[in-house]
Amino acid sequence: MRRVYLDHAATTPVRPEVFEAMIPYLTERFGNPSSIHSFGREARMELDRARERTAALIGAQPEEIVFTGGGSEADNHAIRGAAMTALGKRNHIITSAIEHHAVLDTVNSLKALGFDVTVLPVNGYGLVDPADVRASMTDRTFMVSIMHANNEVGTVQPIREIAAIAHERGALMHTDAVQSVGHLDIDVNELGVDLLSMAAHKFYGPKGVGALYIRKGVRISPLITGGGQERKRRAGTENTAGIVGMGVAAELAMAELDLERARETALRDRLIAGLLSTIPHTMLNGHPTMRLPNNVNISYMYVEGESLLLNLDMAGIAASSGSACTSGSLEPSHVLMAMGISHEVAHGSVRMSIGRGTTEEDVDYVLGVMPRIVEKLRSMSPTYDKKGECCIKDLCANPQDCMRAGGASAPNAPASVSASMGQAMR
Amino acid sequence: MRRVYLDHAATTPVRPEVFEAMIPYLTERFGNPSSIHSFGREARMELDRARERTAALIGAQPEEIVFTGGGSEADNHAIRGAAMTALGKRNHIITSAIEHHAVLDTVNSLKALGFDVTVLPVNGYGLVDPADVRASMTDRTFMVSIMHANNEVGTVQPIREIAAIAHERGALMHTDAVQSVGHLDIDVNELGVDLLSMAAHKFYGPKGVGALYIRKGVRISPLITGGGQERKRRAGTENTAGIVGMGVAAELAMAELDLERARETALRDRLIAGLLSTIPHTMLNGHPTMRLPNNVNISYMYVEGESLLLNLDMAGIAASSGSACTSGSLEPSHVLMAMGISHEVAHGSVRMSIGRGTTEEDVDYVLGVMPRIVEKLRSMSPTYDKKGECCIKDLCANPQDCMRAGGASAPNAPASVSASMGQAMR
Amino acid sequence: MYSDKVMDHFSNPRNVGDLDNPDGVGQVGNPVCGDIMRMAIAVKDGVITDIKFKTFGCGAAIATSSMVTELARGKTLQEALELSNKAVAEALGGLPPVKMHCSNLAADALHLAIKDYLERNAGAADGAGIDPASIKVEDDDHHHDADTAE
Amino acid sequence: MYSDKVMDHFSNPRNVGDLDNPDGVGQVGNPVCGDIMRMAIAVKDGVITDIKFKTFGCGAAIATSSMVTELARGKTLQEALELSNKAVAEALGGLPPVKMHCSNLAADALHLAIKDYLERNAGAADGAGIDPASIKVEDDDHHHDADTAE
Ligand SMILES: Cc1ncc(COP(=O)(O)O)c(C=O)c1O
Ligand SMILES: Cc1ncc(COP(=O)(O)O)c(C=O)c1O
Repeated sequence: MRRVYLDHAATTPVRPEVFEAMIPYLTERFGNPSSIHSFGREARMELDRARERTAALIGAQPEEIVFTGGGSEADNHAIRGAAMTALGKRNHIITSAIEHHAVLDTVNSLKALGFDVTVLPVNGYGLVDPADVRASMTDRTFMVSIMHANNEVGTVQPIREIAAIAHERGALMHTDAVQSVGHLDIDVNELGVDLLSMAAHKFYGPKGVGALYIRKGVRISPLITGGGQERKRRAGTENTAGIVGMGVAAELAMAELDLERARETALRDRLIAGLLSTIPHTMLNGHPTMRLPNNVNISYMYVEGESLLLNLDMAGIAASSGSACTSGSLEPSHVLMAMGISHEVAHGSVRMSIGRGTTEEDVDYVLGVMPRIVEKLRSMSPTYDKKGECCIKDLCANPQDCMRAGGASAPNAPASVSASMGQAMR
Repeated sequence: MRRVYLDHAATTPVRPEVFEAMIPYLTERFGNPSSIHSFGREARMELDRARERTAALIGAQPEEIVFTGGGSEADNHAIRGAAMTALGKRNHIITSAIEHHAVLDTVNSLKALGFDVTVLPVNGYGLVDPADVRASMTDRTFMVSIMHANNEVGTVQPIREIAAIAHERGALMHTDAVQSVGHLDIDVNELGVDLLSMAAHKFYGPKGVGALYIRKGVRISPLITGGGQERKRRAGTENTAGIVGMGVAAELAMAELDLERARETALRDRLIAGLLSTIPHTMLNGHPTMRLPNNVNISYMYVEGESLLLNLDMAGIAASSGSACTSGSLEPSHVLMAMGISHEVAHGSVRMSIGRGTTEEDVDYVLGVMPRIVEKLRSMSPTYDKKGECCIKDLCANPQDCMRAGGASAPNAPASVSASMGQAMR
Repeated sequence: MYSDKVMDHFSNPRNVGDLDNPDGVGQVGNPVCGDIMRMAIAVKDGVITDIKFKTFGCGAAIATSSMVTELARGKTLQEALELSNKAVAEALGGLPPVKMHCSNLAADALHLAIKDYLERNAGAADGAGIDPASIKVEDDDHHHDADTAE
Repeated sequence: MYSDKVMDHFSNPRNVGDLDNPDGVGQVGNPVCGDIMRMAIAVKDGVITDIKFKTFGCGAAIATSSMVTELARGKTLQEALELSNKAVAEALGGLPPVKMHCSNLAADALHLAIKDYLERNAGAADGAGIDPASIKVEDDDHHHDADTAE
């Protein structure tokens, strides 16, 4: 059976070049890079190169890179580290409602230590309004943490503008760029961020390794204390193989970025257009253009996401969904909720994320399979009426407008978080 | 040139079986184990097996194992997690002066949050006195954290006794078993610990992966918050390859433990006896019998550790030292200091740690090389006098006793932390 | 994640659809929580002679719906009322813990269909003396925390 | 970690030992901080004609000691006094940052040996008018924090 992996936002395969580069560090070059003997020195050398390569990918200096055990650790380090350093000085932090849980939960956990938290709303596209950031800033704000690109709907935020606002009042700017590093052109100086999180496994490196960029001169407490590794910013014997892999992945991503971004954007738009035009009662989630080159997130009314995923899986297609059913919680995706999308529509959302290995044939295969799957599930759905009538219209503010087959649906004007379903889909 | 790796306490080579088991998870089985599609499910399966294997090694249940990014993270998680949970209820923690920095620094960092810290002394062997633990316990003590086996001198602590004392007053017992897991028979129920840290790379698994054992029913805050991985106890996409490797390493360690421990103990004692008998002015650091089967830590008077290491390295032998020079700080090993060993003697300490690949020939090679190296450096040393007279005797409390060639030197009676050099070496 | 039996019923669900003139219809769930199940039954001589379902929901919701139709067909109303959600899950070889709550309500939908039938046919001999008021299902607004999953 | 030149001087140190009747001896460091360097010099006509060292310390300490003996031999006292610790490190192709402080004191030991010589031979023509009191070395009890290392 054809297998089409369209879940690159969840994780990417390790590139063969990356795996090759890791092998020596999982076999004969096993030394601890902190050791002064030859086994240690040969491990240290390539670690330094990996730091240079990772830094180069985001326009940073090597000594500004701290390797971590993944994207979540980088987020936790940035937020908790800054909070601990601010303790007794500043006590307010601003973030957004659509952050990854590694940011959102970590920010919220600061409340127990007496910090004040502002969670900004987003509009129907999932965009944070810089004016909201400015309005929330106080002289007690130690950090603004807004993600670069959203992992579910792909919306890319105006980080540069937001960073400038944060700096006006002396706050640090952190951005979770786990989804965008290696996929979008990122320069930390151009963005003006002080802290930036990344994870190797989102750009064809290994899982379990990430990095936090910490701008020269910025002091934050470590999250993991102990040995003096990473210039005392992250204790623990270095994951040499993982770090070496991340370095190679960074170098390759940088070399291929422009071409691959263009290629994926074309596939993305083909997939979006194809799905929206062949399947009625669908809408695109997220911003139509300010979006990751590989993200396709569509809601299929009247069906539930997990059922879609399972059917896709049976057809060899791997995707992911914003349905609560997938996670076992009753609340569907907090991102879609924050964008003002109703529960029932959010339940029917499926994210397909394109990658290096995705071909036009893959996209066409999906376009061939998906309409039948949706139709099959709709035919089983008590909320769907063969005549195409909306059976959940009693739940809609504006049922006539809400379903538009054959075209991207998006808000004309950004809606507030509290927007009703109708508004969000207009 | 012969290469003899005697730094297994720093890190161990990945076993070929472990590397083999990891390969699929660095190549075709790249799925995110949280994904419900087939790519995710095939990654999940082996993760569950790794959890069972890791649990079995320490007599735990699989659901009591939380995988981490290494030993330091496990230590930080145990200590900071328990502290956050105790916040507002209990505010005192007890540890020892010879802990790894991942414990010691983490415990000390709690002071900034208002916690009280007791750092217990050790005797000349590096042993914590359980009576000291009891005397320090209060009803506000939330945790006792004492390491199982010391990484520098190999001394094994009476954890079972200490855990019982901690529990008398309702405190949690944590032990850093990073050095002993896979090398000593460990059963968490026999030891009576609530939390136990381990790191795969110390028993022939990969670097960058470890685990924290959390006894069923014990609730501690996560260190890394975010996604719901590891039953919400450690957020972040799982390092599948690393975890799978750790599981295989655990299984192999368990199968071979008894035989290998006996084999290494014999090599250890051969190396200790050989070094002490052929090189004058030497002393064994740590307990002569309550010690890790692979640890040899000896002080060579009148010479400095880094010089010894570099010369050993030139002879193909990898070891490590407790000298400050190695780390770039002026204070030599806090462990040796806590044992009452003087700066000048601590500077001349070298740790050789045996492993699976170490042979009798390796030991004999070291025994052939080491006397010449020590003699060469002593001949260059202004503190050494050819006639064998102690040239730093003005620094010793009891110069006549302190240097005894040809036999293990150890304290007759445990000395207190403030013991002078003379006492510590008796 | 799902057993083979669940996947079988999910991918080839039995008895999907509506009945033209159902004797009873029951529905549980709501679109907010992501699962809606509707059962339609035909009853003759106190026995369920035909049954169809329509379900909006995850794999477990569809599989339990399909399974309950298989289990209920040919049963007397009394026997059908004794079918529990738990029994349906067991007949499927078990469900993942997170699916035991909101996605495992197919038996409830069946019971509501029987209740509907009994209410419509008050005093019918077919009722076999069952008091429709005695047929209760759990509140379908299950806003408790689901078990943790990995 | 160390340059080839450092490793060369460490593994084949030049001029190790004592002089039988040194004209001057200088020592810096102490065993507590892990580095002691002792320089012995022979002086004739204001020129260092022989020089030997003994050092307890790390690789950098031994290599800088060896290098300073090579640099000083044949130099006038005035020239030798102008040799700085930094110049010695540079002659070795640089030292790791953490080694720049306590392990890089060989020039200081040399200067103290010259001072010793001048004090012993007060008014000697060889002194070339150098006031021994003007020869100062940093306090050798360097208890500042070393630079961070990985
Ligand atoms: C006793 C002890 N605890 C903790 C650690 C930290 O483990 P890791 O370096 O894997 O984080 C080590 C080893 O480095 C150790 O020996
Ligand atoms: C935006 C974003 N932030 C953080 C993370 C966490 O990264 P990791 O799972 O590697 O810890 C992810 C992915 O899981 C992500 O997409």
